[in-house]
Amino acid sequence: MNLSLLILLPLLTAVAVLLVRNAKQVKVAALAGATAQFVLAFVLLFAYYKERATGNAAQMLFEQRYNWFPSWHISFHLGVDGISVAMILLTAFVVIAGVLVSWNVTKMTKEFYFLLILLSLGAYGFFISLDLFILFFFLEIAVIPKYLLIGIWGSGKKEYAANKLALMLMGGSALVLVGLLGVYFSNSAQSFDLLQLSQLNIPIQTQMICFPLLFVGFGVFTALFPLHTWVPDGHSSAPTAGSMFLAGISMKLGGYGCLRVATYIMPEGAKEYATIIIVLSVIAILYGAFATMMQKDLKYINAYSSVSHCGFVLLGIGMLTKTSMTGAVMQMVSHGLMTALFFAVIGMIYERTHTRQVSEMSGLLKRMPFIITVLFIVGLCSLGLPGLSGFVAEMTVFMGSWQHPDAFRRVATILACLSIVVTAVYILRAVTKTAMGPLTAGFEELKDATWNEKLAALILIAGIIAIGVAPFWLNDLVSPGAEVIMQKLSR
Amino acid sequence: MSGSTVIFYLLAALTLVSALLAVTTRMIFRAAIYLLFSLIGIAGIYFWLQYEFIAAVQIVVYVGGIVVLIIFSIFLTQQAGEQLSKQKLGRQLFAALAAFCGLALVMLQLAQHAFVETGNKAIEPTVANIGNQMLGVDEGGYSLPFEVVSMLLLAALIGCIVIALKSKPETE
Amino acid sequence: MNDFLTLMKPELVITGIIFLLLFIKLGKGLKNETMLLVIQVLLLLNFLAGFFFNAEGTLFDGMYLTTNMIVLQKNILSLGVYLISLLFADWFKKSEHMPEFFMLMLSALLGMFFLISSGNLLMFFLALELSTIPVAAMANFDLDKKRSSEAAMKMILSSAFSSGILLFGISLIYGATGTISFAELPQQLNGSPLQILALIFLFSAFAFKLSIVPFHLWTADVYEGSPMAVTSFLSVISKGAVAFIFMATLYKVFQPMHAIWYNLVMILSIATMIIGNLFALRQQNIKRFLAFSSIAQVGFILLGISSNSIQGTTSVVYFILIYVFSNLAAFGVAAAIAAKAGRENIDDYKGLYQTNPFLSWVLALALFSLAGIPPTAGFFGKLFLLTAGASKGSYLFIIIAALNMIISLYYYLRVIRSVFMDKNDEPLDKIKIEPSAKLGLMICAAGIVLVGLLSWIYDYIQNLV
Amino acid sequence: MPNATYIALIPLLPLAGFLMLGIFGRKYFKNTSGIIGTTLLLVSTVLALYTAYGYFFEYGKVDGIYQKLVPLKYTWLQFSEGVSIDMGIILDPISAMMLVVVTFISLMVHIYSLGYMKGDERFPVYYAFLGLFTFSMLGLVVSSNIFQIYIFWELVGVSSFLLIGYYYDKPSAVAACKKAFIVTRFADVGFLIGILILSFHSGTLDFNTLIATLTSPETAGYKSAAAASFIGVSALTWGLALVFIGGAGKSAMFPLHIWLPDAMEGPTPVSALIHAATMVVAGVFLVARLFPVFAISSPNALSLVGYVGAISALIAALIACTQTDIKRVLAYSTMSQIGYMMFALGVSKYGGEDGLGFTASMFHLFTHAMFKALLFLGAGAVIHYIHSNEMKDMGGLRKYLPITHITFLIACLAIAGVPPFAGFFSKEEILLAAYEHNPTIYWIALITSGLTAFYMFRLYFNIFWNKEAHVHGEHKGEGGFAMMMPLVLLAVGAAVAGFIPFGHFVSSDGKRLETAFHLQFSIAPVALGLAGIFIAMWMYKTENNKPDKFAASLSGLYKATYHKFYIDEIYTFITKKIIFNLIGRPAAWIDKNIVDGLVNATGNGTKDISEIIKGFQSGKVQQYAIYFLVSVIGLALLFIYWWK
Amino acid sequence: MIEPGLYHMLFISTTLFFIGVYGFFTRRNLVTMLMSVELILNSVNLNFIAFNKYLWYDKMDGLFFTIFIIAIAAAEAAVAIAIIINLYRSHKSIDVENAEDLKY
Repeated sequence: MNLSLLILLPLLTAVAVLLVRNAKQVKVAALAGATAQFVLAFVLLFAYYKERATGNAAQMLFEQRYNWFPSWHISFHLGVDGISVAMILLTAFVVIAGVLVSWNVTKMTKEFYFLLILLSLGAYGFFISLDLFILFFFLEIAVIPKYLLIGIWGSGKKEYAANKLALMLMGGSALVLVGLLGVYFSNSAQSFDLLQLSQLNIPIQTQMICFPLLFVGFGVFTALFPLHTWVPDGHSSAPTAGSMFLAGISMKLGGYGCLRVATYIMPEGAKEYATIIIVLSVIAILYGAFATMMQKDLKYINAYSSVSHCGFVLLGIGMLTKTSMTGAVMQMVSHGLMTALFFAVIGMIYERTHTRQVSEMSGLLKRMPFIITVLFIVGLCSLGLPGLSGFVAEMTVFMGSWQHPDAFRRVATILACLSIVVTAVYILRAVTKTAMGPLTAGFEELKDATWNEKLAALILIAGIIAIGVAPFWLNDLVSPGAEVIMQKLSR
Repeated sequence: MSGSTVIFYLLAALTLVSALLAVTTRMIFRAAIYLLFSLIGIAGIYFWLQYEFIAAVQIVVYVGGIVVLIIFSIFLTQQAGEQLSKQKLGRQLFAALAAFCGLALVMLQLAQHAFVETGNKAIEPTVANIGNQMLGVDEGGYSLPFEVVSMLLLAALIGCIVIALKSKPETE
Repeated sequence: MNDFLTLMKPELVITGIIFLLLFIKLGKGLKNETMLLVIQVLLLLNFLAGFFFNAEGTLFDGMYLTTNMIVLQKNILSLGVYLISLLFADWFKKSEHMPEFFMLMLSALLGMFFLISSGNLLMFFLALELSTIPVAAMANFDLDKKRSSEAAMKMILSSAFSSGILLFGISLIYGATGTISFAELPQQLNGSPLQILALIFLFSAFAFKLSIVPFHLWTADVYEGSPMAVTSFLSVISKGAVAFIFMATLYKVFQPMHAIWYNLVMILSIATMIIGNLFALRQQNIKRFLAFSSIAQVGFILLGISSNSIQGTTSVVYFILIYVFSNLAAFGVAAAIAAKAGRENIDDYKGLYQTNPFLSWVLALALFSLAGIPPTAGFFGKLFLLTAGASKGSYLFIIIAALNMIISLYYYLRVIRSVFMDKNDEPLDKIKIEPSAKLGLMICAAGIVLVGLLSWIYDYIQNLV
Repeated sequence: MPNATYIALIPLLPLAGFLMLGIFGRKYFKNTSGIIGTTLLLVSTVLALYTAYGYFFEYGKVDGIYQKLVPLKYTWLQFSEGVSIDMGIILDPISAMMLVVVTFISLMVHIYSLGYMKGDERFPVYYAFLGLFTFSMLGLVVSSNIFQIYIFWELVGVSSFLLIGYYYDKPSAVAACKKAFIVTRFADVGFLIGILILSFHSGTLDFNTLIATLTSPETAGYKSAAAASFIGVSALTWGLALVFIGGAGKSAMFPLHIWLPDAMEGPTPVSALIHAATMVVAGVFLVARLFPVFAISSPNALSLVGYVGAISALIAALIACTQTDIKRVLAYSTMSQIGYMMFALGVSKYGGEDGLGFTASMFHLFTHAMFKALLFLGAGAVIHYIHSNEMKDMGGLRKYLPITHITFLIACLAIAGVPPFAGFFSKEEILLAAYEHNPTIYWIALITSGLTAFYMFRLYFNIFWNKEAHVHGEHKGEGGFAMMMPLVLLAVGAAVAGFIPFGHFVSSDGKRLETAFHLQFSIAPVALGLAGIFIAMWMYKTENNKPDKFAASLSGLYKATYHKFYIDEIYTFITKKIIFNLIGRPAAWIDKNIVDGLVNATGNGTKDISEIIKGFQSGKVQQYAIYFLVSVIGLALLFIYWWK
Repeated sequence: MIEPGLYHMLFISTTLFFIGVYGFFTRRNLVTMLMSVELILNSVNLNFIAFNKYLWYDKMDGLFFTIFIIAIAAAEAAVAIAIIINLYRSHKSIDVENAEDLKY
């Protein structure tokens, strides 16, 4: 398996999108690219299994390395472990679904798809980079497309939201950059290479400075309290596919970075700051949930709930146990799929009703059973129903968190557990109000989902259920990666 | 106290006082004349220092060239008798303060610095020496700067011609 | 004599072109279009000539020196000038004094070549003046525009004042050390207070030319008032040249006072970024906007310079190469719009994408590159500057610098927003771009994309240091 | 060992039904979905009976003790060494019993619904949901792993939610389903934390291992669980108490019962299945599942179970006396009966004769399932006929609904504890167990038992006697074979189930438990029951004003019970005033104004600074020069004097 | 009175320099500002000559510097005056404060 393909394919797709003539061809090209990438992600998964089955116990598989800027010791170093594979699968799912739900975009179609593909390129690259420089490179590549997607195709306070998003994310990546530079200069090898860095012991003084920089920097991406405020505005202003990509992929970049970069190469720093991380993530979980409860706009509801859900990712990382970190990754995958689906559904509803205010909709189940069923599924997934992915991830985080016998972490875990009630409250309020009750006047003629929407939803649901019903494969994929981090931590 | 000392002090006084007047008088033409005196005073100091060549250049270029240029430009742009508009007092005070602080700082540093001098044999700044070195291409030769300055003068010439010679008057 | 020809080849070629133009002008003269074409070809040849028959060595008793690095720097400047001749074709064609303009510009370029190659303070000073005075005259080339003459006035007076300060500093150095030769100065410098004072006087002149805060105040006014070609020459070529010599001076001549100038550079670098960014935030005029943004860029260049290392030199040269492409692209687009629509206001760019996608994309690329967004080259350039600066290990400065990137992003995005997002009922018409300007923009765009991704360029530069 | 495959089929068949009908029902099985669902469940039921038979009579017993067999175990999610969620099947007396109960009642409801739900436009969806519920409930009862039970616990909750909200365009149904879900969810958090505590100390999630660890004092897990304490209570007790909270939520124990009466908004067969016979006893089942741990290691937690059960039994009975919606009366009666089961567990001990409470509880669970399902289905028939839930719209229906009438009467007698109906035997054992171990609870139980008889017959008389029926419109009679057959079958069950020697099969330690019949002991409850019945007959048999007078004479108490002791209002206060207004609103406000405000302030502040400093760029070239000089001087001073 | 020496020269030149600076700061007329610049350049010239005379008399660096400065001054003055004249044409004034359109 040649990992460069994962980058080349989106690149080719992007070029193809630029070159073809009309909107129809653009869509077809984008869909073809996304599908190919989807297939590729599965090829990667099975190649990974096969490689592991043959007894290859290397930490990273399919490594590739090209010297890029030798004078800075920067190499184009790619490789995957289970965690990366999981994230790539997630990306592939969200991308293909995003491409599908955007079928009706008529305004500047070519540009729209180009940016979508570019964004996915950034994500793919990010997840397979083993060199922190190119990791950062891909991280930043993924920012501007978001800005444009929101700014051009968004709705509401789109310019404000786009600006806020771009600036906060760039602020986060600026902190990441400083942290990376600190790490770079602290090691004698002056290396950006993740594997090399993981072998070194970075001085504790450096860790004390660079860990928070990296963690907060990546944390901004994944809605670390109190730097989460771009999330609600950004998500709710973005076009459907934009929200899907934002919440489904982009927020995961941060979580992945927190885990793979910050925690992995600076475990002592992580230990030192664990308390703060836990406090912040518990605040994010509860506070996000309570804030969600007060929202009236479906997109805001999902956006705030993303804050809450991503809190679990950070909690899992902050708890620093193998199980909790596995849970964090699972939560990323799960939340990615779920929230993408949620946004997709909201988009479908909005396209038909032209409102996202919960109070202005009621009884939609009658007119669009498919869409509302999907809404139910995603809502149930969000509130952690077993059989769907959210449950598995959250429980893994809880179980992992509980492995610490100290009272502080216990209390934190209990508080986090309490959020599942609040989640139930807001999800049910939103879903039941929208779906059930008497049908709002004027909505009698609404149509149910079209083929592309159905396909998109089904793909994501398949992912959600695949994790929810059979979490072991994901667990087996992810936990060796977490194990490696734990080993480094306990060394 | 020798006569040359007296002359020096006189020259210094002439230079500084007329410089000060040049920047304070409100009659523009007088300002030009005070500038002229100040430049002549400096030329005098060069003479006093026995740098006759420089003194001559000073007289020729400055007095004969630049000041004349300035006076021409005054004539071109202003009635000679017109009083100059006054600067705001605040600005004047602030400028004076800034200039004085600068003066104090620089003077203090100069006074505190122990200058060393070379022990080598002195070169007489005769015209012959200067000329040889000015156009020399080997060690210590200044022909390259000379050429650079010539290019600069050419460029300045072109620039002046384009800017100051308006070929077509505006038709409006 | 052969030495003389090869070592001074760049200057000789430029001089040759100047005189050629002078003769053409003094002779029958040519039609503007033809003349421009001739000039473009000549400048291209000049640029290409820069790659051949190069040598390292000194001339005139060390007054003139050249190395492969210096040759590269000159090539970068030549490239910039060539691009300017392409990008502003529209304005050139209309200009009555086009040959004179190029004569002046080439004189200034000649000054810059001498500046980079200068081996003592006298040559340095003369070259600096040669690179300044013609530009002041050029700034006045929009003869019937009030703003143009105001800009020229501000430039000539400010630079005269700055020259005065510079000369006073040089005289103090001369008094304190007895030499004006770069080769001999380091042995004489010991960091005494007077030398520090002299250094700061000298530094202020560099700072003035580079638009380092707080010596930057002339920049925006002059940029705004001058013709676009002059603005871009000032902001790209002139700045690049001074940055090169500034770096060389600090690294070679003032190395004994490194501890002092490091702090100086650091403080001013931060100040420059912050002030440049804060001012750029609220600009409406695209030229003024680019002026302040280029001030902020200088802050980053200073960060690279502060590293006092091979990496620092490399990253500065690399960045300036990128900066040439990015900034010229931005100015080129602005000029194309200004020439056809007469608008320089950012608000006028609203809805530009609807009618002029090519210009919009080039502008977006340029601005992203200036903002340091991957995959444009600006990302690499800025990142390497930061990395070089970070090698000295001051987190605070690096964090401030990094945060400044965000402020800068904000205002670059503001332009992007105007171009791509804002609705406009009366967008600019479809603009017909001069073929040569289009060529220039395409070269710039290619440069913006490729210089970063092709890492051998960086290595090539590093091998020259 | 039994063949795991067909046991697995028992829950999987309904799941298959759910998937098939849920996905394709609308298109392909519009009319046949009921048949499909019922057939699948029939197979399940047969398999369940076969399994139970096999377990009880063939392979379950080893050396006279019923074993906890685990014929199937599949690691589903491995958390850490030893701690994993396994999907498995445990076969022990209670799960075997529950398999039968669940499949049987579910089958009855499936059949009944064929008639009851006929013509509903979402017929396939209804059967799909029923399938989902049955799957979840069956999965719950066979869970071999505490996390597995939690998983199915949640699934049961959601299917309950879906079914309560089945009439989704009715706002009250929507509110009810939400309430049911959220309240039980709240309790589930307790369950979850309890699981975390127990699993942490025992180092496992597997029931058998967990019970073994936590009941043997020499294991490290037990020691740590008993040693760790929080507010003076050991971790073990906390864990069990929290698990019980989960159970209490699902079983509608006071004070988490508020969702149950509202849940009656669902279709009546659903109420019969979920909110009477099966799901609501999940809490009892859970405590029973962990009974050894409760009984051996944490008597405190167990007595909590007992008292909560007793209080719930009493309060529910009181409230039931005043309600006028027949389904609500039944709901409160359900709550009351589950209270019985709970406190029966609470007063029990582990093993031997002292384990009578356990057996009695399970027995009551079993019999209750029969007669309560019957009651609901009967009520369903009534509602089907009269199109109202309110007592005031009913009366004198015995002539119109004869089969319903008879079966309903049997059920009433059974629940009232009149011999020889099923309820009599199970209740008798419960009272006996309570009498032996906890007199307080015994007295509460006794009073409750009288009340039970009273409100049940109040219901009975109000429906079938009292005033003359004024039936309007056309009616097709009792609803046909599909509806009547389950009634009859269940009536038979309610009548004869009491004769099963339950202790032989189900006991706390798996050994055979002989349950003797004590005549002298049963006099009191039976007498009380009969008294209740007669009072009810006296008050409600014919239309009169006695109830009103009676209510007036007890105005305070009557009002309080009529308003269900204002518990709903208290909840509303807590959620609306405290959660929403004191937490939610401020959180949203803080987010918008403070957190986001700071972010925006940073941006605006930058712009403001930019505006403030614009004066430096004054356009005056002389001022520029002054700044130039001042900067030079300043830097010189800085570097000459200060920053050496 | 003391025999004049290096410090006297430096005193004169420095004072002259700052007089010029003061004039540059306060004069509103562009031509007079230019005159101030000339004073500044002259003070620098004096500095070079003084250093050359009293300290570094073995070479003529200072002297040559002075010569070139004078040349530059001439060129600069020429260009400046050309610009001023042009400005006068467009602004009808050579008051520096009348040419302040470009700001902020």
